[in-house]
Amino acid sequence: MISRGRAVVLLAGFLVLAVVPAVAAMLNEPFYLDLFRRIMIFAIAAVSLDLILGYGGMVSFGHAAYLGIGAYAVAVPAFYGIESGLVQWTLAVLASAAAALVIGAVSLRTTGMSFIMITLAFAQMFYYLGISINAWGGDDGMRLARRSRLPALDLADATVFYYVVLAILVGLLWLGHRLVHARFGAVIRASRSNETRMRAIGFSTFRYKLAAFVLAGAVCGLAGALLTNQTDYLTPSYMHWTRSGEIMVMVILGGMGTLVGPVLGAAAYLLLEDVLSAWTVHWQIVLGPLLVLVVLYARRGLYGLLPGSASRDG
Amino acid sequence: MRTPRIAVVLLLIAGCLASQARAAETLKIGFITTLSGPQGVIGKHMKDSVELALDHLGRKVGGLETEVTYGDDQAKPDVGKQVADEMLKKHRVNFVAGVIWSSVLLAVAPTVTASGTFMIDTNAGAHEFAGKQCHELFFATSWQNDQTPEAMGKHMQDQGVTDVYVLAPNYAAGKDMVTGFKRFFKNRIVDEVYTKFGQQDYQAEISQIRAANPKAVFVFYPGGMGIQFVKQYVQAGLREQYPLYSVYTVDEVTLPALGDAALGSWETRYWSPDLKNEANAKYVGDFRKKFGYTPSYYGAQSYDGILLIDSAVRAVKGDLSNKKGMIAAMSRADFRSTRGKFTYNTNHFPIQNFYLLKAVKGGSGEVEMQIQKTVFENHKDAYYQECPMK
Amino acid sequence: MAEPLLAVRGLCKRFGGLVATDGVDLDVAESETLALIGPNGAGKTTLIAQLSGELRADAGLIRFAGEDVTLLPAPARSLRGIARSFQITSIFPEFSALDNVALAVQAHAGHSFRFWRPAARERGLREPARAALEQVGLAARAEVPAGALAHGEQRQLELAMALATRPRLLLLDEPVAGMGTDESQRMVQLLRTLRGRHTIVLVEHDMDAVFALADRISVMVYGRVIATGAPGAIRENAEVRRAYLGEELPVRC
Amino acid sequence: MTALLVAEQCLNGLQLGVMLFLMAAGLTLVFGIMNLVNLAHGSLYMVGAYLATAVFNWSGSFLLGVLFALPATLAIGMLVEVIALRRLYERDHLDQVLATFGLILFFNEAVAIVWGRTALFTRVPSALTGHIMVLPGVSYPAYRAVIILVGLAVALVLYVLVSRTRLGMLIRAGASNRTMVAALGVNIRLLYTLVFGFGAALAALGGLMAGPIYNVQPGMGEEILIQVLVVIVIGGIGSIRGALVGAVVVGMVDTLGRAFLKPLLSTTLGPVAAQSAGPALASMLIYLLMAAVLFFRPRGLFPAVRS
Repeated sequence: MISRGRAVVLLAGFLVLAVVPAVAAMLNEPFYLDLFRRIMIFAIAAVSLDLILGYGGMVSFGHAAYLGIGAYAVAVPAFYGIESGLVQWTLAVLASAAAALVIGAVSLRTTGMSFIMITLAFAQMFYYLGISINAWGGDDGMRLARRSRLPALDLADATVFYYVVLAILVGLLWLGHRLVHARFGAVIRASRSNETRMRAIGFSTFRYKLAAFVLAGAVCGLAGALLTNQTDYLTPSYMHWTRSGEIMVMVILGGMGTLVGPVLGAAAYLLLEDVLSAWTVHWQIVLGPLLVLVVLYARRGLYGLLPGSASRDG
Repeated sequence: MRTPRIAVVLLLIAGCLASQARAAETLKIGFITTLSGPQGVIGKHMKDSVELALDHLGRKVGGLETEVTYGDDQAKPDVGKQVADEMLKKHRVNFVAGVIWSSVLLAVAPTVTASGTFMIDTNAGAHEFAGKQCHELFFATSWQNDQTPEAMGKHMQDQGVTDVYVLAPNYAAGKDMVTGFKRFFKNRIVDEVYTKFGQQDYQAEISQIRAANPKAVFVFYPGGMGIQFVKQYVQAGLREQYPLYSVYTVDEVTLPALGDAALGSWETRYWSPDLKNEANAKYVGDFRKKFGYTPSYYGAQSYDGILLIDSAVRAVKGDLSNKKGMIAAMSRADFRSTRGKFTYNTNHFPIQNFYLLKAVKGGSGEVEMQIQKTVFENHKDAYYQECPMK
Repeated sequence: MAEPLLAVRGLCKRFGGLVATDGVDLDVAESETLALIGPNGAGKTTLIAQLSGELRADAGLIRFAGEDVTLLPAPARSLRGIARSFQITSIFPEFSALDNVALAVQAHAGHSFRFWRPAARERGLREPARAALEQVGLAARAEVPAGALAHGEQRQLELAMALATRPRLLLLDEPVAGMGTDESQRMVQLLRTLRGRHTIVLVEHDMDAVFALADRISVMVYGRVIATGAPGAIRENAEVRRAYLGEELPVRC
Repeated sequence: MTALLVAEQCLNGLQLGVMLFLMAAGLTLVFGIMNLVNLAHGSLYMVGAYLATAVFNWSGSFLLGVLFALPATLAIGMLVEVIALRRLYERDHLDQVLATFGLILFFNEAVAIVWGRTALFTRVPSALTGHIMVLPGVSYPAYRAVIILVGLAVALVLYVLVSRTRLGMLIRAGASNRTMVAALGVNIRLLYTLVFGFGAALAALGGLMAGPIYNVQPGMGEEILIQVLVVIVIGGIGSIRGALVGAVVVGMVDTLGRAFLKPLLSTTLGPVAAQSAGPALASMLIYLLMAAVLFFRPRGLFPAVRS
């Protein structure tokens, strides 16, 4: 079902990511290991957003809230001495899922601009909550003394942590591919195309869209847990609305309604940020018009530029 | 419609290949501050001061060929951490300096010191690093956050001021400031109000102040918040009724935007452009000549940071591997600091004087801060006992 | 007469000042084909929308197979066997014709919280979908994206999606609208094969189709059913002629 | 909690509401008519503030600043519409959000390059620095009273323009069925450019009124943008009346929340809990308000009818 061209692109992408640690070690440039791990972590968050944004047509402008909840789910237990990764990451997934359930239940009653704004509002509420809780560092945030402790995997070792994140990303892409083509994915995609018709043929679409919303929140919570381990630090600013904007930019820049697109978008956005800010302090004056150009001309995002990406359901 | 697409892809590839050329034995300093966004103005003050320090040292710090790499943390802790990683692992700097915000410092400093690199903190005075998390490679050329409000608290206590109305933004630094203030101010506080971080309109709070009718008002509103609060405070006619005492609110960064609205405001600091000492006169004079605006304490601290590094490298005659020697040299703080003579406490935070300043009409018709009197002589921060280093 | 499959009593729907459905009473017997005709803006489509659950009636009662479904939302009514086609074609343009119909089958084949097996490989969905396409004569166009189908083919696809849910009651909203003569004849031919196997409520302007298919005809004008009866009686009914065919109106100038 | 204080705080709430309305009007007009989500509306607010302040500081006359800033921002708005936004009308909100997000980045940096990152010096025009006795014992800054008057005047002008004039009729027709209006021979492209320019001028008016009391520095638009988006969503997107009501409601709730929430909480939760919960709750108040309104009225209080 996957066209030959796209299979090549996928394989090439995987190889590039898989070989980065070795190249970084060879060039004695450990910095690139951290940079690409950060890209992969944001790629996981972007893919989770694309599930509801690209496939489901739900324009959530508050997806960074789950990034923050996942981050807190690692840093707070660690603060109280619970350093087991299994406990923290499960808590991250469950807490974000619970939050997404509440936010989704209210937000999915609205559509269009109201949906965009209400999701943004909920994320801002979590942001202000985070700032005002002094016990957990408030706006200054909190240091993560030790990274999540996983059985047999020492995350303090940058390369081990890198491959853990790579494994999660690849697993997510594979599971995402299965999901998107299974019955559940078909309902989500069709609901985006024509919700009235879906209801007329017998689907109560609300429960499926809410399920997708919760699923996306949970996966983004996991990305939040990884992000705290990546930066060894927790800050409520992970939940600020501009962060939600950045994740949306990654999805759209990469190519909505595809699984690989957001990964490309995350890589492009973060590399551009790193490269451009090295060139000039006013790097945003380049990034701004670039985003406008992408929206106007590269309609299907960077993914649309790649060979073999003709098949829409990427 | 082909060309724009190709441009996007090429830009991406170019990004991946940018790498750093290897340099001969040079002293490499990584300076992290906020250069973009609204707070970028503070970063500019710091960057200009570092450049001036390099000029005064003939571009050779500690007698070595020097390479300063500036990093923009965008006032975000995780971006700051990534910039620090890039400096440590890619540029392999010997010193990391700068950092404005406590949240960025909390994310960056542990990684820097853990990698065996010096952290020269030229602003954020987070109490964690003065206390439990102090480190032999960590030196601050600014102050510990609480010291400045402590000085204001002491001054107002000495003046017998009472019935004070206290306002600050609802975030960690805001609460630190009020804690520090109350460490020395024991009289009656009418009310303690925390406002939304980044709030623009303070008319509601101003009406509450007028209703409470206090004897004085103490506030902490840095940057843009300070400009808005002070302007609206004066526009509401409160300046005449209730004297305004503040910390980190009326300074050389906000004065250009405040103008006459700042007249009559009281601040406390360890430094001021009119501080009488030879090093400061040279720094402020040359700064005004080169950049055309008055430097702020953000700048003075960064200038001192470079001189501190210079004194350390010179003491070990350029042997950058001799960290113990450099630590000992820096602990003596024997360089001509813009704040005059000072000594380091055991937690590598300065022990220094604090002065009362007032915003007055300067000779040039501009409003400027002038020292009125000394509040503290050789004042120590309140956390150094918690620091294991002795 | 046995209990009608569909019984509508006093149905009202108002949009601000406009009364779209003004106290409609209607009975449709099992496996009967009732045609609903009336001038544009008579409220036919609004009635269909209320029967299918897309719109909630302001007042009145709808009983289907003995159950009061007035307050049930559209999906619940579909699951109870009420299927509809839309006056303005409403399909899934990005999906292939086969996928469109397979979705209709999927809606009635258990819950869709299945995350693993590709839906395209579930024989339980594809085969009934292919059969429905076969039934409406679109088998050859199965893999074509629905958006790329001709207008007539899209109307056939709508019918296939309705049939794929194996409905007891079919609400067809102008199935031959916008079709050429031979196309509409083929569609009428197709609809004739459904008579007796499903109860059909047919909204249509094409009188040939109406008189070819309808067991009974109801005439709606300004939101009210003014007459119901056998096709011959309706054709002769004076009131219908005046309100609808307009022959009697004196021409003044 | 004297009645006088409550009255004064209500006046403050009204003033904040009117300030929010000045910006919300332009945004909801553009959104209602062209179905365009324009996040860069905050940037036009900033450009207006900068131009007016620069001319005011240079010439010494606030009026000259206003007379220069409004037409200049109108022109900039129309230019932006023709270059970037004109192709976005058919696109969904997501593309519009991303494109205008890009414009925000562009405008913030451009302003930083031209005027630097330091906040511009601004002051209240000398004629309006005084106070007026609005109520016995309640003196109110004259400049803020002028803001209220200007805001209400703009509301009146907009109401008359949109509902009483031919241009207004065209605007409303365009909002409900764009293709039909175009089919009737109206040069819809020109109408949109004009409406967008008019929206930009409204944003500029908001910006130059805010200049003297708020901060004129890069990024000032985004700080108020979020509150304004909350206003137009509560009021009902596309409706001027909704924008006015939404603005006053948000202004009141935010102001009264900041003033009286802590004292009220301390009566129930006790002073210590109120001290920590109060401020956090106050900053979340308008978001809670919006969630509540949308829960009961998913399309806002006065939803503009759209085809």
